Amino acid sequence: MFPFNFEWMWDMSHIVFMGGLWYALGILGAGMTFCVVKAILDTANGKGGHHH
Amino acid sequence: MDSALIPKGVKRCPIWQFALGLGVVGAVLLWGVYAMILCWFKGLNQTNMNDYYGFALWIWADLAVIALGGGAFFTGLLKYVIGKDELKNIINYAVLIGFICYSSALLILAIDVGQPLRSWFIFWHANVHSMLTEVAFCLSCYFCVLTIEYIPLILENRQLDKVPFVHNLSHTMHEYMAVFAATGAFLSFFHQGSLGGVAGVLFGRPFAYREHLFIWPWTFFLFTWSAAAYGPCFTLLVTRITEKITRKQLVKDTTIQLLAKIAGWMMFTYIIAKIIDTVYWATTTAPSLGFTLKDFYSNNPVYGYWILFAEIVLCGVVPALMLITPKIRSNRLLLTLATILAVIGVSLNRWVMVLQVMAVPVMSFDIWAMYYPSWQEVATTILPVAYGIILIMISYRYLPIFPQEAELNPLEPEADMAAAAGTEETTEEVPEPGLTPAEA
Amino acid sequence: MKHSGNFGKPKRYGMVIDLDKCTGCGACMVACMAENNVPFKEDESKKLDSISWLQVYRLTNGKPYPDAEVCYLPRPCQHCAGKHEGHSPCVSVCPATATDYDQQTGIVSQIYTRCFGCRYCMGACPYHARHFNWWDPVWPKGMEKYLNPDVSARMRGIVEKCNFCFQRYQKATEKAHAEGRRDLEENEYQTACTQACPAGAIIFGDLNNPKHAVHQIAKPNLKKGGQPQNPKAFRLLEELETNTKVYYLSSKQWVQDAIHKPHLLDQKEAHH
Amino acid sequence: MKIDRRSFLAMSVGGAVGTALTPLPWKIQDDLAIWTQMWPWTPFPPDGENTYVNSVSTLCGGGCGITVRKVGERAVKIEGREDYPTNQGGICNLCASGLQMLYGPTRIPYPMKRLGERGANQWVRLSWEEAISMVAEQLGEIRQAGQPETVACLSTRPYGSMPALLKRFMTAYGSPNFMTTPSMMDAYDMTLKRMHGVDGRMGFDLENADYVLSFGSGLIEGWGNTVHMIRINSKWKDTNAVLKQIEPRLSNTAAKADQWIPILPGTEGILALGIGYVIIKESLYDYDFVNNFSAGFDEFRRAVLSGYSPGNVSKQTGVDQSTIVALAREFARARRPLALCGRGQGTVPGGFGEYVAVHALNALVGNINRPGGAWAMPRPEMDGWLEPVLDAPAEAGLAKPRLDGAGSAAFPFAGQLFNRVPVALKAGEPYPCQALLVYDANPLFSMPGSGMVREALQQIPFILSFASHMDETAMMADIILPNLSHLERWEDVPVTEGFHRPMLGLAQPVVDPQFDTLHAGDTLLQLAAALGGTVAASLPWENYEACLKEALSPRWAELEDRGYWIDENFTPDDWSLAFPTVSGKFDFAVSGADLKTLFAMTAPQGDDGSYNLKLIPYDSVRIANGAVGSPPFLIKIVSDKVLKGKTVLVEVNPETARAAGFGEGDQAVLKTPLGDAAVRVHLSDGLMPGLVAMPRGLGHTAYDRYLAQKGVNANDLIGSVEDTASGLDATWGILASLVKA
Repeated sequence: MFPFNFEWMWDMSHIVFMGGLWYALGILGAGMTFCVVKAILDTANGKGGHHH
Repeated sequence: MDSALIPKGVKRCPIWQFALGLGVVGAVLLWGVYAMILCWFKGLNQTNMNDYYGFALWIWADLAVIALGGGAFFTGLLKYVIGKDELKNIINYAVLIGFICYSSALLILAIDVGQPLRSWFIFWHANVHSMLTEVAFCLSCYFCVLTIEYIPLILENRQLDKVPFVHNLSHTMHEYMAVFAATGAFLSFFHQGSLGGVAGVLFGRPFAYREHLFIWPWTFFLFTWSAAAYGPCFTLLVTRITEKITRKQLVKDTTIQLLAKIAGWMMFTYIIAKIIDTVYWATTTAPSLGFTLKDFYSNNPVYGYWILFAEIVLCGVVPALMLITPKIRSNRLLLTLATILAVIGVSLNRWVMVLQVMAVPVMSFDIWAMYYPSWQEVATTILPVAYGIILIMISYRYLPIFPQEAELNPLEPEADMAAAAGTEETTEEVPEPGLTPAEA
Repeated sequence: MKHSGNFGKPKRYGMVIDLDKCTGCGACMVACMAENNVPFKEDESKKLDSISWLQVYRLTNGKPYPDAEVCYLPRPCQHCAGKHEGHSPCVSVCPATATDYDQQTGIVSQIYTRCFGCRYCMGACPYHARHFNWWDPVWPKGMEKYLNPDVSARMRGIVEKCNFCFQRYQKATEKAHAEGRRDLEENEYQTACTQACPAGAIIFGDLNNPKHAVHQIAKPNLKKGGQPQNPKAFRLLEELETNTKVYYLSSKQWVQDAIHKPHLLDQKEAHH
Repeated sequence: MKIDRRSFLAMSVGGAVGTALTPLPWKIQDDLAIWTQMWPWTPFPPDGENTYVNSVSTLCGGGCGITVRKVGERAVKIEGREDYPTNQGGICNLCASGLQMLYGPTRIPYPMKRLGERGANQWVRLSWEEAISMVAEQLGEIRQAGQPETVACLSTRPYGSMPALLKRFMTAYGSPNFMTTPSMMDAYDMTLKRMHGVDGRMGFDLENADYVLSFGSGLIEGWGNTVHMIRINSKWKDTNAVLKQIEPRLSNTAAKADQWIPILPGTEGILALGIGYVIIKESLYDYDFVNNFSAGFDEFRRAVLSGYSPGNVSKQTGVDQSTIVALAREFARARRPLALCGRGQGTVPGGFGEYVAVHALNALVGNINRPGGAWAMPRPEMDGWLEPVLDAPAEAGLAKPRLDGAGSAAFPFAGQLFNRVPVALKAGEPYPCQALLVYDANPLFSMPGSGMVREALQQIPFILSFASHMDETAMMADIILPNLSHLERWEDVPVTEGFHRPMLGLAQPVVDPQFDTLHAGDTLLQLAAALGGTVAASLPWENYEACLKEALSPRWAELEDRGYWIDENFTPDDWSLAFPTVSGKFDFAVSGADLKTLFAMTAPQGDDGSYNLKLIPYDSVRIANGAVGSPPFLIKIVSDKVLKGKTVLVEVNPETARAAGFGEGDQAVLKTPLGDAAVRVHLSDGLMPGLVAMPRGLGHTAYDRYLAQKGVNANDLIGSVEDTASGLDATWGILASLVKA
């Protein structure tokens, strides 16, 4: 999974396959972080809070 | 009692009725949980699997629910990426069904492996050449996507939505959902495919083996294609069942017809591909490996040519033709019949690609191995069904799953009053139209 | 696919099993179980959950009395090399790299502590050479004393299989190393079944080594995926291009037919 | 309240997220995985220094050389000794499972005395001193009462120092009743005595035979020395020697043979005579041998020609006339033809007439004492011992007739006939048996007519067992003085059954005694000492080892050094010297026997017309059926077409099964005059119609859960049938029927 695992080889299959995995995980992670941060900022700016 | 949690403008059954329903399904769930605990603590000797049937009922259930859950990624793809905006009216439910299917699949896998506590080795010590690794990676990533898609729906619960941060979070997530949905479609393409690849790469099993395109056997593409075709049928079928149970129309016919039409054409093209695949396999692939078609369908008590006919013609060609024919499609009863056939068809296909693969003898002096599941296997397979029903019950009751429900089922004034009276703290609340997922 | 150190030229250990000589006595199975700490349980008559790395099949010619004929066929793991060295049906599918094709010896081995029991390899193997530990292995009190320390006892929930007694290869190479030798003699590394067979029906050695009996008898054509050039020799499921390392000899035509043409045998009788 | 709930929720969510971000869950995950890799309930065999100890395995009758790998004090693997003359590295499945016997849960851990009913398997532990004095007291009383002959002793093997020591003990004690469990060697001994005039044992130079007619001998299934025989079979494949197997069932031997000749059970001797008929009629016999070195040929010729024409024989045996003629011609024209009998593993002797008929074929072609032929061999002797000392009570006891009638006027040529003991005890003739010593034998399980054996054992007031495992007979004992296991003890192991060289192996302790057990030889010496007098004087050795060394003194050094002794250069006597009969020649007339009666078939038991099938037992190489029960590994390799769950499958020809309404795997009740048993049917094209075949060695009531209560003991369903001509057990199947369960 990581280059320090002993199964790891710097060959095409690992690069493509693991690249795909980390790419997908990256998008999901970054996307969620972005959403959370934006929501925090929006809340701080007083958006969406009708009841408080 | 719980009316404060119930979405605005819709009617739900009394809480006792709801609780009773939960109790009945919950009992089934507990039975499944008991079987699951037996499997975990006593081991897989609780099943009727054996060295010939290393893959059995569970793996079939796994493949089947993932195919059926394919409605989520394909509807998402259609709506967010291709831009079929009409589907906003069913996307929530498609996501929920997908979420249930995928979480069930993961749970089944956790029971199925002999050493669940080591199951993370599939990530840690991944063999990138294995189709199963690809399945595991894409499956778990896509499950994250489904969770991301499901979260805003939860956050829209009337009470949660009052929290400004929650409100903002669900709002933002809706706004950028296309990014997640696109990633999900990409992941789904690969894991549906690699599930097909699981069987197709088995060059030691001529019944399963298929020629390759690049690194993928044909079953890779057939599985993705069939999930995209048959998955929406399951979404439609479950929607229909929900409508029957709640005795209300929940989604407008235009949405249903659109999805049914798309599914029909997907199925039609898929089944042509499947027929070509089958013919090529029967006439070229299998003979090159020393087998004739007869070897796969004779000398045993169950698997005959009937299964080919049932899968491809009866539950493939027939529902495809039904769905692409507007006249038939627009008849509610026939539409339901077509979706039922389709669901059987794809389940049968997954059965064949798991169970029959295990049953066919390969060495000339070997035997056809027959198998029937133990009660523990049946119970753990029903467990996700019970869990799914419960999740649908709760979600339907407390979350705005169907954007068109209120419009299609206007509340009678008294009922509306009664509903409103029960929740004085919500009376001043003004529903914000922008929050419904459909318009986000 | 790791390499077990740089020790001499790469080898392809394999077997030749003479079916004319095999009497079906089962000493090979017992020797294998004794060498490899294979467990046993109260009822072993359900052969599909009975762990036996080496299975002796009983083939019949399907003819009625008095023309019935019987041939025994011992089936260890076939140690497939696949289309290209290392592309065994099982090794290629294991998601957790828990089964391994050793490029130095051609032996397919199983890493018990790595396997998490998904059983994909079992589905992939057309020879049914792989067995799952459906139960925790239990030895009656006292019997655990005979367990071989060179082979770890397996735990429930994982797959195991024949590995040509790899521990013996390791011991032999260690000894050779210590003595400053680079190569093993043919008799230095033999599997437990080969050693035990009273009929001398199993021959084991390096298929790459022209001096070894297995090479001389099977005459593998290394350019054609190891196909035997001895007309009496054949391999199981040659058409699948599994490129196995276990060759069989039989002088009986019906045996050769029965192996090659599945649809010829309608009345199958598989004994384990 | 609301705030509280909210902050509680927030704290929970926050806490969960916070924990997930720490390494803790990952660490737990990792620890759990590591835990599964070393579960405390999975054994972890400790390593240690590797050593190898050579010995001889006595579990099966073969007496193969073994080398046992030890790790520290533990024996971990038994392998065949590559430099051992008989097995040359090979090993049989039973001996390879030997460590399961050594360490197994069925070992008898200490001396014990029966508590409660016989067979109830309830015991009290005794100290060795107590136990030996109790037995000595019992035996002393009987001797004191002047009835030493009423004590009998049963041992499995006839040869070696342990049987010799037991026999010596019995002699000194004053009993003529030392017996061994019956086997084909009894019949061959008798054949040798009556046709060659030799008091010795039969050997076969199988390696050099080029045409073998086997009358039902399971040559590769445990007949003779299992591993040696399988090696020879392989050699036959290399040299293109021919094997013709004559038996009703397609056994493994038949499957490996060049031709399987199915024959109606019980008519094998008739076929041999039919073959003899053709050889004589066509004058294909060896003129030199028959004319110059044999006597009684005319009588034999007359007997054969009078009733055994191929036509007649074909009718009786079910073998085609043409096959009979072809067999005769091939046999007579082969360079080194050899005819053999001893059914299956030879554990039931069979009728004497059959042995005579078959051995006469060897004589007809002159393949006696020649390469590739049948050889008269000397018996292994204990040459280092002095004669036992006898007092008056001993002399008186020894003068009494034997319980089994061997050596009496009725059976003058028989050495021992344990099969007759149950009948004799039932009749109370010639006298009751007051005590039985059982060494390394399990007659209650292994002898046909086990019901009768049980009755006989019930009649004996005192049974002493030396068993090291709790078998059926040991469970019937009053006192058990457990022997060391085969890997804990010294023992000389003469290689006998059919082997054509004088040979002796030496078993030596591989591991220290695992339990509080004692070498049966030492026990016997202590018993003798406790009895005192001439018994003690006849067994004067300090311990068994000393006694063994003395017995083998001329060969001891070689034995200790190599682990075996063999006379590689042994050649049998030349024809002119080979036959110490009255005529000095080979005796076709069998020392004046009435050949017509001798060759008559012994009818199977229970012929009352209500049975339409015949049950035949068969010996499987994968099931131990003698004194030792199958260890777990053996039961594990038994086919599921033989044993399924706890039910045995009987083989039935598909045609016969169909006629009786049975399909594959159907449940049925197998009925014989001796009892019923629940079985399943397995359709087999390898069995003559009209027969039901059942493996021997299943249906144990003793031993552990891996073996006990699985299948049926064929000996419960098949009675012992006495051969009137010899007293030998001629049992070969029984009438039976199969009915729906």
